[in-house]
Amino acid sequence: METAFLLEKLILVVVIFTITLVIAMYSTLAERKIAGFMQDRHGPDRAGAFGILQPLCDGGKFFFKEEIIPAGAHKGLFIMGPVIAIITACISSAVIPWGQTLTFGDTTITLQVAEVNIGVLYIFGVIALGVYGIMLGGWASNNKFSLMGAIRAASQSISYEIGLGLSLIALLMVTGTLSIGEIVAQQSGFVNWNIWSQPLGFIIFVTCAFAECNRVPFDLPECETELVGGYHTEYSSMKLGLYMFSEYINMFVSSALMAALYFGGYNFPFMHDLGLSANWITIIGVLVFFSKIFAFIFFFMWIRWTLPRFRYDQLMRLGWKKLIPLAIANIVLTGVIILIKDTFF
Amino acid sequence: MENTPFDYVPILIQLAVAAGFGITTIIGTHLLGPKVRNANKLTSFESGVEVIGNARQPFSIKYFLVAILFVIFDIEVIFMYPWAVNFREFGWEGLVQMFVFMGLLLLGFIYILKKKALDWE
Amino acid sequence: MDNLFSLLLLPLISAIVLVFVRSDRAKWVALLLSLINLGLTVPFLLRFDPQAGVQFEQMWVWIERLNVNFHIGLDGISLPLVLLTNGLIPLIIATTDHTRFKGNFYALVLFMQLGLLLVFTALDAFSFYVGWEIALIPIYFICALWGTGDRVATNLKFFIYTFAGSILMLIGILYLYQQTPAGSFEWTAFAGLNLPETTQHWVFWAFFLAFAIKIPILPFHTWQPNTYVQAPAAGTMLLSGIMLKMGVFGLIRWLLPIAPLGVAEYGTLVMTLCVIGIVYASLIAFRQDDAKRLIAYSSIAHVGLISGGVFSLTVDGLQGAMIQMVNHGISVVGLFFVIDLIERRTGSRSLSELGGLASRTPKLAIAFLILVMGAVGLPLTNGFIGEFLLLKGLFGTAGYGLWYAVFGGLTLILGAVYMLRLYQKTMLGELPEQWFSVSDIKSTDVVILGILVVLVVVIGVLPNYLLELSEPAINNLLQQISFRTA
Amino acid sequence: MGAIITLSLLAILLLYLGLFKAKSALLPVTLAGLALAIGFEWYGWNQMAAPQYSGMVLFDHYAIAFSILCIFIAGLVLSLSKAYFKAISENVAEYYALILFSLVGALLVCAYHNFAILFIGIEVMSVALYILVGIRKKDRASNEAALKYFLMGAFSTGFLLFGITLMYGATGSFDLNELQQYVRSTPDHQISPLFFAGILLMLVGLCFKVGAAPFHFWTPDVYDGSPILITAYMSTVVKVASFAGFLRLFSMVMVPLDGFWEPLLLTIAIITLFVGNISALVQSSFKRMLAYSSIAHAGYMLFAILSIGSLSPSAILTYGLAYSLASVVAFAALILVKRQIGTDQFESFNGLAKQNRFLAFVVTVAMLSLAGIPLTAGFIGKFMMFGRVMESYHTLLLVLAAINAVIGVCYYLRVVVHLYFKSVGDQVETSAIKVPLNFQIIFAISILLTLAVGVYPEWLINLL
Amino acid sequence: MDNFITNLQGVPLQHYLIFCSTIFAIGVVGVLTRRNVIIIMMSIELMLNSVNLLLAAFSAHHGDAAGQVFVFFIMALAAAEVAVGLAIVIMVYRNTKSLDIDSLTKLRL
Repeated sequence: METAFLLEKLILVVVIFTITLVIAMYSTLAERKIAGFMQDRHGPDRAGAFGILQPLCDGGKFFFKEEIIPAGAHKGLFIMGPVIAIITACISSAVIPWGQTLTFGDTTITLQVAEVNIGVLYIFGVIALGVYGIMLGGWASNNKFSLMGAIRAASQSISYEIGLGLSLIALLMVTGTLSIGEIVAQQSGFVNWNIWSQPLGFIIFVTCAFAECNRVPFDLPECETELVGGYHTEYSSMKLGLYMFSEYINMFVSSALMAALYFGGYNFPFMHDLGLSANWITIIGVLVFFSKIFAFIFFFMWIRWTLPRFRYDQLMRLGWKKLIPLAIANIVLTGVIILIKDTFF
Repeated sequence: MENTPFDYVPILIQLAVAAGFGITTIIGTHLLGPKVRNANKLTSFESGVEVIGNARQPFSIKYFLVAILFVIFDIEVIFMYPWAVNFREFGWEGLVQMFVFMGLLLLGFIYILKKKALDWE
Repeated sequence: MDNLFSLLLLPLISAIVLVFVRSDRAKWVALLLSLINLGLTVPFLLRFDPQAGVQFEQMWVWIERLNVNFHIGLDGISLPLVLLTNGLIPLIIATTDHTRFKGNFYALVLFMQLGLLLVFTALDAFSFYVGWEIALIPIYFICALWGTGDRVATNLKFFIYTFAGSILMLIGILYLYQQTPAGSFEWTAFAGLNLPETTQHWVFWAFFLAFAIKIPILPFHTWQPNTYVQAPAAGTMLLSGIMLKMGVFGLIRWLLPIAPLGVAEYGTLVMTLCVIGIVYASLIAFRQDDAKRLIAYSSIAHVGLISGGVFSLTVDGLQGAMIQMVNHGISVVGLFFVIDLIERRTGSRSLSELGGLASRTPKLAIAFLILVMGAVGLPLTNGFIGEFLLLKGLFGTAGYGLWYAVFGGLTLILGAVYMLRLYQKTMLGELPEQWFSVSDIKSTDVVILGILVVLVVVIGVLPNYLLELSEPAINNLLQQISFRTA
Repeated sequence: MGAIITLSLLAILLLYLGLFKAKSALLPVTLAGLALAIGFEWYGWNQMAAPQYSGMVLFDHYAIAFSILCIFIAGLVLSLSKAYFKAISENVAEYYALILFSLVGALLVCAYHNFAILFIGIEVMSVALYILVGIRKKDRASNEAALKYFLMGAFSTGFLLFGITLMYGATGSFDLNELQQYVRSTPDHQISPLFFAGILLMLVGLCFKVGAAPFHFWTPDVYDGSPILITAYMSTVVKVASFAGFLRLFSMVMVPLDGFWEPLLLTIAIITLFVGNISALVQSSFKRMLAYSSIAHAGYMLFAILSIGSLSPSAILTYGLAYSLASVVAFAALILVKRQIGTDQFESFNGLAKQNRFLAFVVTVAMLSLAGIPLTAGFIGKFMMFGRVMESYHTLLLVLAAINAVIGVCYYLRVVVHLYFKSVGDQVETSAIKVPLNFQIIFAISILLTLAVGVYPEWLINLL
Repeated sequence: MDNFITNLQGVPLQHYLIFCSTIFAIGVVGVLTRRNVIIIMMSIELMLNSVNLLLAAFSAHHGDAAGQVFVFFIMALAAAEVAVGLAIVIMVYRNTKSLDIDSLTKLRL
């Protein structure tokens, strides 16, 4: 039984991992395509139809480039940086429920890698680890730009982590559980989506998620106009690739989280009224979930070409002076409203 | 839902897969890529200018301050998690208690702001 | 007027008052206050009934949880010493130079008087210990602040010695406190303890060391000569006239009743020490050039004899010790005063430099002669009766009584030798040229010396009054001891 | 609890007063707050004492008495600080606030009934002090002291925590009552070895905190390097509170196991006495002498824990009060003298008696109290400690303690010698040292209280 | 595989005890032997975290939540302590340009 269970999980992990990688790869293409669309140009279109093979070419190029480790760098840490970045990016998706259960005869397959009851804490913990990859890489490079970028990245991500945590607390007050599976399960249908009860929390969460992913307008750690390449200035070949990958995976996971926590995850309107079998509902649910994720990824890219980058002091001011008080206000508001509802209605 | 250590094993699997991917690619590029090294290539990049001094210099104390504040606030946030999950059971009394806690936190926060610990000039 | 506490309170109030008297009149204020205190003592003396044991008792609870009481009272043993204290303090104050000492000096003297009186009247070990310690602080300051020479080191040694002794005593007191059935610091409770023999041995040493250092008995005397010499005259008088009686008093009041078996065990050793001390100090005194140091050593010899009398455990010995304590106080204060007067006039205490002063200072010479006679113990002076009783007591000691008496008797001879040498070297012989202009003592000094001389003679002629005061108490004590040792 | 809440809020209020530049209001507000806190404690005196807040704290007479003592001493220290803090840093409000935070920790330590509160109290007390010790940012001695204090403090916390954890492992509770139940109801040989290991580790941790040898080595450096007033605070309030906590643990829980820890504590006490006194004897700096003497006093205070009985609490209270008053006076005098002469060597006290009789007298009384001379509070404290030891017949310890008392007298008298018998050197102008009014008041209060307790200690001893 | 899982679920208390004690001991040795202030601080953290782990283990063993609550307290105060400690270390570094504990010799013992 246990062996079968583990085998099943292994398969699931590999599938999800592959999907994650593919999405990350094609996000790069999407980014350029969307950029082109926004700026009224084509974007990459040579490799395959509409540049569909472009990500594969990029990937291949990463593999065949010379890897350079600067003489002054700390070799071990220099290599460890990107590996840690990719690991933390990849494992955070373990607790996300991709869908409900699939039943084949006797076997029931849960489309979630790990059903732990502290999923939110797990996510929170893994996100906090993300800063190590960047910090190690930046410090090990022994380059002023890298160090600067790494410090900025670290300080930015920890600043916004507080806002992130506080916004999640309001969500937890609504849901009453730390398990993401349960949180999603509670949002069945359409009116139960958490976004309706936590609009402010969602805005805070999104903002913080942008910052955690170092996405524009919060891409100060690698802003090319100031810091060349930021923390990965000295990186080349696949090590650079891993950093890139981890960023896009982070974006993917953040989108998944937003969709799962606030937009009902695999739930879609009228899902139980269509008279479909459970397996079909699950399959449609997975598709719905991924479309929500793609929508958020698009949103990420859309923002990139809409908002200009913040200055560092603006970034810090936003994080500490706006988001944290706002998040606390959100907690207070949520608490009072819920209790009034519970007491009087 | 009772959790057992066993529920965490899949996470280990995922960890193993991710680590395997990272390490494999690194080794792969190491084997595949060309190796034409010279001293110039191995110096750190400073926009083509001569490298001056060590990169690992003391940097602004503000970053450090942010880190310390993070450590403290993050711990306070951790305190709120168990409360938030069970917040309905605690009811109004629990709410007031947590508000007192947050009030104190907020007082500290305002103090920090007033002290200009978070102002970047 | 039998409120014994008022006797203690007055010096305290006086001391506080005097701190704030900054002018030259401080001496007179102090003298007046101490005379009042002496006056207050008289009623006690008149109403005292020697047969009635402890009288004028007063007791307040001090620290209830620890069973500490403030318990004072007078009996035949303490009354003579209270008299001595209250009698000598005004005299000592009168001898001082009012231009040299300010209010704080007299405050210290009177504060010390408080400590001394507490020691002599205390019937509770805690009160006793407190008195014992607080007598030490003022004398330390008196000696160190107004002393001469290497006073800091000397007085430190003095302080440390006595403090170490008293800490040992504190341990002994605490031990006895634990032993008493109800946990009490009362003297009666301590005296009523029937400790096992080995315990008594330990207790004996704990107490004996404290007293021996204060007295001082031979191996513990090293602090004494320098302290005496370097202290100001008044300080020396306080130290030798009253303070060392604290030790002897402690022996009689506390050590004998508490650890009779210890006394029985080590009495011989102590007696031997005393006797050696007598001979040793006398011989050294004989070789001194400094008059003050000479008297300091003579003091060791005298108190050696007194302690010997105490440890003889005979009525005569103890009675002798009692009366000799008073006598020694009077004599030694007189002698130190004389030396001080000489020094004030000539600026020197050196026997080799002085001489022939009698021709210039006849009044001083007469007083000095009588005092020396008293100290030597000629018949019809106070010293005679004391030394006679002490030697008789020594002679009567069980065991080596004869030897003690023989060697103790050497005091008389040796004492006569060095005292007369002192007198001769200062007053007689040729007057060196530089002392031609020396004047005789003034009328106030005459009065003081007069009182002392009168006392020397009166006690010498009529010692019975004093002896009767303490006799019943001593008898009682000895009975107790013999009962307990039997 | 009222007092603890008052003080916490007071500290925050002070921070904000500092923000809004109301510096002149700091001291009055602080003192008013302290008075209010004492009022709360006072009010609690006649209340029924039962463990409160889920058994976390217990405000019995023991806790209240020590709390009042701590607040009172802190008030004395703070009253001295008016000009002093301004001279060393611009963040005056933070000083007050940090000292008050530390005081809150001290009160928690006095009143804990659960290891959680003990731990929190100790930490709150210490963390605030780490900052205070290093408050002179440019001064290397201050830096060093802060670092050492921090490292040693955190290190000892580790031991304390491991001890707590092991005891928890053995009993399944942090509550003193339950631990007591466990120790009493379990036969000796069945008590878990974890528990004994826990006692051992807690003993180490607590000895670190109170500065008992051989865990004392941080004390002199830290006391020496800190600003004088902080040293005064550390050596009084912190020490008293730590001992209150120490005693509460041992008297409530450990008594039946005294066969196990008594020999250890006995050894620690003896080593502490000798190390403290002998080192104090050879110091040339007054401040360092006080530091070592504080180690020695810790040794004396251990006596009360060594022979726990019904009198132990009042013994520690009395000793703590006496020692604190004398220390405050000594450090305050050092501040004045150092301001004038510029060094904290013994020599700076030279001839003080001629310049300022009052100051010299005050210091003398303080020294006599520290030395344990009758009619001062120090004597009563020492007497009670000696009495405690005698009650359990550690006669050898008592004899050693007597030797130490004598050594102690040597170095305390040395101060007196410098005050009265040494003449002022040529290098210093002989202008009289001025004693500001607040110093005068504090001196007067401390000395009067020292003498009052010395003459009539009944009320103090009957408190507990 | 089954064996592995039962083992994972049923780790005896002694193992936690030995494990945590070892970590604690490593921490203590680290504090006593290392010269770099930062490493000493890390050793101290090691000590505290071994305590946390052990508390959690005991808490599970006794079925009593108090142990875990205590862990929270320890974490919070350890954070405060580290914050202050690091500030002190930086202050010292600015003045001495060294993190070696042996270079702190202004105050002699």
